[in-house]
Amino acid sequence: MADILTLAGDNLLSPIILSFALGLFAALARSDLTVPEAVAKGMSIYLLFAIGFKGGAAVAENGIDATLLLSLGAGVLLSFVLPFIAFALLRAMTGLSRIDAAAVAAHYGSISIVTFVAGTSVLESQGIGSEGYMVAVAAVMEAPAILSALWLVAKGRPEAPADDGLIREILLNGSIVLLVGSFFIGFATGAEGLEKISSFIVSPFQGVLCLFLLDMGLVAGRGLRNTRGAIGMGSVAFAILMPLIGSVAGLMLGLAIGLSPGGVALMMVLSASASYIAVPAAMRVALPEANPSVYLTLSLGVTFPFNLTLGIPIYVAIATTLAGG
Amino acid sequence: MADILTLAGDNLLSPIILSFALGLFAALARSDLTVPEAVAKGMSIYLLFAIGFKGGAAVAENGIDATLLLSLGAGVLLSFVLPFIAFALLRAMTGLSRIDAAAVAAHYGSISIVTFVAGTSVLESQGIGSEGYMVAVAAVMEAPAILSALWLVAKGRPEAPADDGLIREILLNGSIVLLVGSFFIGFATGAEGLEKISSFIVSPFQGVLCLFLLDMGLVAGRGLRNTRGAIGMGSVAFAILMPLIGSVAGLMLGLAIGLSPGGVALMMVLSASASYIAVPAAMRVALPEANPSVYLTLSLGVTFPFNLTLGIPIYVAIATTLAGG
Amino acid sequence: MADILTLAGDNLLSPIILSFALGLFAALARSDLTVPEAVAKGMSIYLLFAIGFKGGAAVAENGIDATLLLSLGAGVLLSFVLPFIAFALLRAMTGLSRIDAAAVAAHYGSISIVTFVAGTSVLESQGIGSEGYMVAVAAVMEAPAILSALWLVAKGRPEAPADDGLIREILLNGSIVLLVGSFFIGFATGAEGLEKISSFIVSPFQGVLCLFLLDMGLVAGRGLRNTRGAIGMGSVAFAILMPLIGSVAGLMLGLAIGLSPGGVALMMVLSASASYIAVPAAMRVALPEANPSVYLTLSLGVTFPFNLTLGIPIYVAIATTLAGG
Amino acid sequence: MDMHTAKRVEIVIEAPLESRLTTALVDAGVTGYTVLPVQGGSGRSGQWTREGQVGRSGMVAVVCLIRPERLDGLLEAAFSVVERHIGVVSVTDAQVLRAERF
Amino acid sequence: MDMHTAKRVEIVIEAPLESRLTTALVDAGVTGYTVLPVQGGSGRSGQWTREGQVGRSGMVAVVCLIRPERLDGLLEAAFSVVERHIGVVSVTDAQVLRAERF
Amino acid sequence: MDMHTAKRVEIVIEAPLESRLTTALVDAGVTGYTVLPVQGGSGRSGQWTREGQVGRSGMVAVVCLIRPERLDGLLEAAFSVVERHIGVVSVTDAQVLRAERF
Ligand SMILES: Nc1ncnc2c1ncn2[C@@H]1O[C@H](COP(=O)(O)O)[C@@H](O)[C@H]1O
Ligand SMILES: Nc1ncnc2c1ncn2[C@@H]1O[C@H](COP(=O)(O)O)[C@@H](O)[C@H]1O
Ligand SMILES: Nc1ncnc2c1ncn2[C@@H]1O[C@H](COP(=O)(O)O)[C@@H](O)[C@H]1O
Ligand code: NA
Ligand code: NA
Ligand code: NA
Repeated sequence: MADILTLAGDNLLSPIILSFALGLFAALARSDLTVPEAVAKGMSIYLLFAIGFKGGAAVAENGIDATLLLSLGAGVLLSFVLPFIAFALLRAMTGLSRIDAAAVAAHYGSISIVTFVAGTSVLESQGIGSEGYMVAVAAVMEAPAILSALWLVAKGRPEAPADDGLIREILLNGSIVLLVGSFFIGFATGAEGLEKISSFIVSPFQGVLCLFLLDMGLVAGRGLRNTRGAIGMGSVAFAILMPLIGSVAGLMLGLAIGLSPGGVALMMVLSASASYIAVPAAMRVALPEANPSVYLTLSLGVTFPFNLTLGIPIYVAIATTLAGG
Repeated sequence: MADILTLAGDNLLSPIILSFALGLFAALARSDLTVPEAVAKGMSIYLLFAIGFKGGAAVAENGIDATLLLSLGAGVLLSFVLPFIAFALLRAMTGLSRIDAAAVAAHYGSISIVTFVAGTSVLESQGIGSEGYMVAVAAVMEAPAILSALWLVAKGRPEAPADDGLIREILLNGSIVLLVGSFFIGFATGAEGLEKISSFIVSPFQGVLCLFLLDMGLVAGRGLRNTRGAIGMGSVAFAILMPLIGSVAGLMLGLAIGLSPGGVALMMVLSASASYIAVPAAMRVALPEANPSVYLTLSLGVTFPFNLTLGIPIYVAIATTLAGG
Repeated sequence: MADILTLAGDNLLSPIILSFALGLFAALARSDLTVPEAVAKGMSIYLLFAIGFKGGAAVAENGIDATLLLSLGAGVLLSFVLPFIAFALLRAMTGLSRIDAAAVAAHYGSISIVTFVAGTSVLESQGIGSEGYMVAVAAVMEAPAILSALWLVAKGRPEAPADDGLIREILLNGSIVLLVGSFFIGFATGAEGLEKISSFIVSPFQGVLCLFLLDMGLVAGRGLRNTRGAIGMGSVAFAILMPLIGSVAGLMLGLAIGLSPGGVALMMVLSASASYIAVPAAMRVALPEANPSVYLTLSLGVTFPFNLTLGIPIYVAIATTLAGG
Repeated sequence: MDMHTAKRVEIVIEAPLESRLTTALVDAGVTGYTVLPVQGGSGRSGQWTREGQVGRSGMVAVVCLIRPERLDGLLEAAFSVVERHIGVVSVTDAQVLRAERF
Repeated sequence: MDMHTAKRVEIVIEAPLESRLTTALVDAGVTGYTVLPVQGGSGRSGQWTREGQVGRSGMVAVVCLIRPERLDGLLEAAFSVVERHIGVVSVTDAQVLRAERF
Repeated sequence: MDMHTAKRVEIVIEAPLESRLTTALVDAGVTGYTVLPVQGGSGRSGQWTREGQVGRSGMVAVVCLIRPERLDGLLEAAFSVVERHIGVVSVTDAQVLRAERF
């Protein structure tokens, strides 16, 4: 417990968290500070490329672990199943419509890659190793949750939205392609490749992450300002409860598979995190009737900061305790 | 004297100055070389974040100096007072209207953060230390000058422009928020935080500054090309005289406060520099009748290059001589 | 031969090539992965500045070589002459109109700076040195080919397109100005200047190149998708034959001048490469009747990947063999 | 100058639907369109801005010049995509140069 | 398709005034607007471009579709902001789909 | 509000020709214009997008509000530049505030 508190305290004073807080403050105070869209997209490309590449290079270095396939399977399973839990909770705890609840559920089954990155940063800063392929697990967890959400909606209404381009679009989503692609590049070029570009993807990584989180704080703050009032207390409670439930699911599967303590922590982080990039765009196409300010506020405005500040230290502490640190 | 010349010579051959000159040349020669707006804004975010963070980390490292508050007070004072001097000079030396003169005066009371950065670079390259909190002084000097200018105009006409959003907008201006915010982040995370992201905000800093100055050269050159003729010799003389006067004011206050030689030099640089980002936008809102090509040409087209090439070496030489190097 | 194969194999597994392949795959699979225009332009500014600066600093370091002027002359000559060879080949091998053939020919006389950069990377990774001023040769080779193409067209029709702004526009093209300008900055500031900004322009260079090639793969893939069918087999054959012919021309002149093996290899790479940035824009102004999808597909969709994967290893192997490695 | 009567249709639609809209337009026989970026806006579903966004969010404006007789086909195609989504469709009378292009 | 008469108002205004304009529009009962980025331009106050700019400079274009009867209110609101500033206001007749949205 | 009749001319032209067009417009007595970025489009010469482009590619839209009597001069100037190039010119009737500015 004391451990968790120290960890959370340390975490709160990291440049990353403070940058997010600065962005949040600036947006709520209606400062005109903004990061251009192109710069934000450029940073996200950088982060995805770097994290994928490093994961792939780590796998190339350490060899393919016996648990790799199991982990991928666990990820897919979690992404498929978590939306059902989220949906049931939402229907019980909030007054959200079936469609809104399904859309929110999709976000919580899917993952937030920045939360994942923040998790790896905390692990690194504590010298806890983790499986390089967890980044591949992150990638396979992005999409299945969307299908679960569509299924939840289809169950409720006769005419299913038969948009055949959608599935392809989801699977070939830019962030998935970039993450998986750079994972393979890192895997193919290995330590030698990593060395060539490490002063680009390793050394400045934490700094870029700060600016990216500054931007995320700005976007989250603007969202909170524009939707103030639209979100009930039940929804906010859900957005804090659900990551905890997700993390427990991730914990159990991670332990069952036999991941390292760091790997278990990351599996918890992934399960606890909620998407705010890929899934929202898919929802606009697939479930246009769902209210974007509900799912964006919950995922980016509540769950993301919760995970960033308290969630991750909790997950890491639990994982290292239970998986034997 | 020989010192100043060597210093100015060295300075002129630095990659930073030459990059500015390249941009200026390209724009005047009507090359189609351009830096995208998003990239320019991205670089300015990077520079503000880096300079603020490093300042804050330096203060965390060296402890809060007794002169910190005095310096902030001196900065506010200079920013309030310099516009009055500038205004009187402008009315005497040029044919500018009351409103144009007030708008120009606001620019010269406020500061140019890039000039400040160039000043710190020169100090660093000569191994002269300075107070980390000078970046906070820079931040507090941005806004007061605008109020002085509004007061100068209001004095001249009965109906004051009562735009209540304006003051908030000026104080929560993006660059102020980012500079102050990252200063606090640097202060809170200290040397440890700095170490985490120093390969992002320290090592590549000079290089980013080069590209940013390339862009400033392009913008300044385009401005000069479009306003050729609109600016009289009196105005140009003002744009060279005023920074010298400002620097003397900064020198006296800096010496009075007891800043280190580097700190005195930076106080001179801040007083001598003229804004070309925050103040122009505020002037468009507050004094729309003022002609932007006048204040932009003087501040970005004349004073900025003057400070960059000759001004800074002069200020540094004087400061190190008088404050005991 | 075995050498070439190993080299080509190594090359194919470099992060740079794999990044290009990833972009190509993503675009052909119709993923929505995109790099914002501003970010792509920002990266190209970075690459041009870095390569120019490093070239200039190398020349400052090693002194001006006796062959410098000869190399520049050879570059200009190649750029003027290669379009005529290309034009004759195109008229013989393809059914392209006179104007389309001339437009394509301009691209093959001019150069691709990214191919040049990839060539220097391969040399570096094998520890083969080269003349720093080859980047200046690259710069002087950009424009002359455009004039040859205009001449080829003018010969075929009475009324020449008399656009007096065009020549100025071509010579003051942004990429030429930036490359030449940063070359001079690097030359003027020398090793000292390079040291100041090397953690910006040297260390992260390979990494930025990866992301830039990712983008080039995306653009090339989108181009291929949109023009599928418009390009005949004859044109594709030309786009592979022409770089080989160009490289032989570069080889002969490089050997005649007495360049180092690395220098000869780069002269081959330059001659073999085809422009896809500066020349297309000039063609839109000068030869609007020429079909852009023909020249872009051949240069960016066929010749660029060919050089990147097979061409460069071949040229390097030949150069090191014949110029005595 | 020889001008020809045309309709200028401007469709502001959510960015994730852009490709569906343009496909529908092309299927409806539209020979050309121009996509303008949109920086922000406001409507019944609230206020938004593109600043700092990473995903495919916000709206785009698709502008289409067509012969008047093709208007109905275009509007039906556009409506089939916009129907369930937020977005605005407006039509203005216009004159175009070089009608052979439409 | 069922179309409804509307006015398309296009206001090109200095970027630092964007939020003042949109606030004034909303106060005047406008239910929606779209902001388009502007890349450059020229007028009595000279030529400008957004390239390389760091501050909040240049202009933006605010496009507003409204019922004809609301035009006067909108124009007055717009004029109150544009009055002292550089900027251009133009109005075109238009037809819109889904008038229930305006 | 006092409105004045005007023409709104919109010229979509290849980006490398932008400066030639605006020079021609100014020579033809146009007192102002606004350049809007274009993100992509489609026409007889195929589909294109600005995404990831490095060179001066794609199109821009130049919007020009003028007094009706100046339309012919403007169109001739525009046509002289657009003639050999791809691009679209359209004209709409409009009303403007503050006609003294045109
Ligand atoms: N009356 C209008 N005029 C111009 N654009 C509008 C209007 N109403 C809505 N929009 C645009 O369409 C988007 C979605 O509108 P809505 O469906 O009302 O939320 C807004 O964010 C605006 O960009
Ligand atoms: N006649 C016009 N047509 C279109 N845009 C214009 C016109 N006049 C001015 N503008 C735009 O409004 C800005 C300011 O105009 P001005 O106040 O005349 O300097 C210009 O830079 C253009 O972007
Ligand atoms: N009918 C149209 N409506 C709107 N924009 C068009 C139209 N036709 C062409 N364009 C624009 O003009 C560009 C060139 O057209 P084209 O010359 O037909 O290839 C296209 O890429 C579009 O951006
Ligand atoms: Na999750
Ligand atoms: Na000052
Ligand atoms: Na060539």
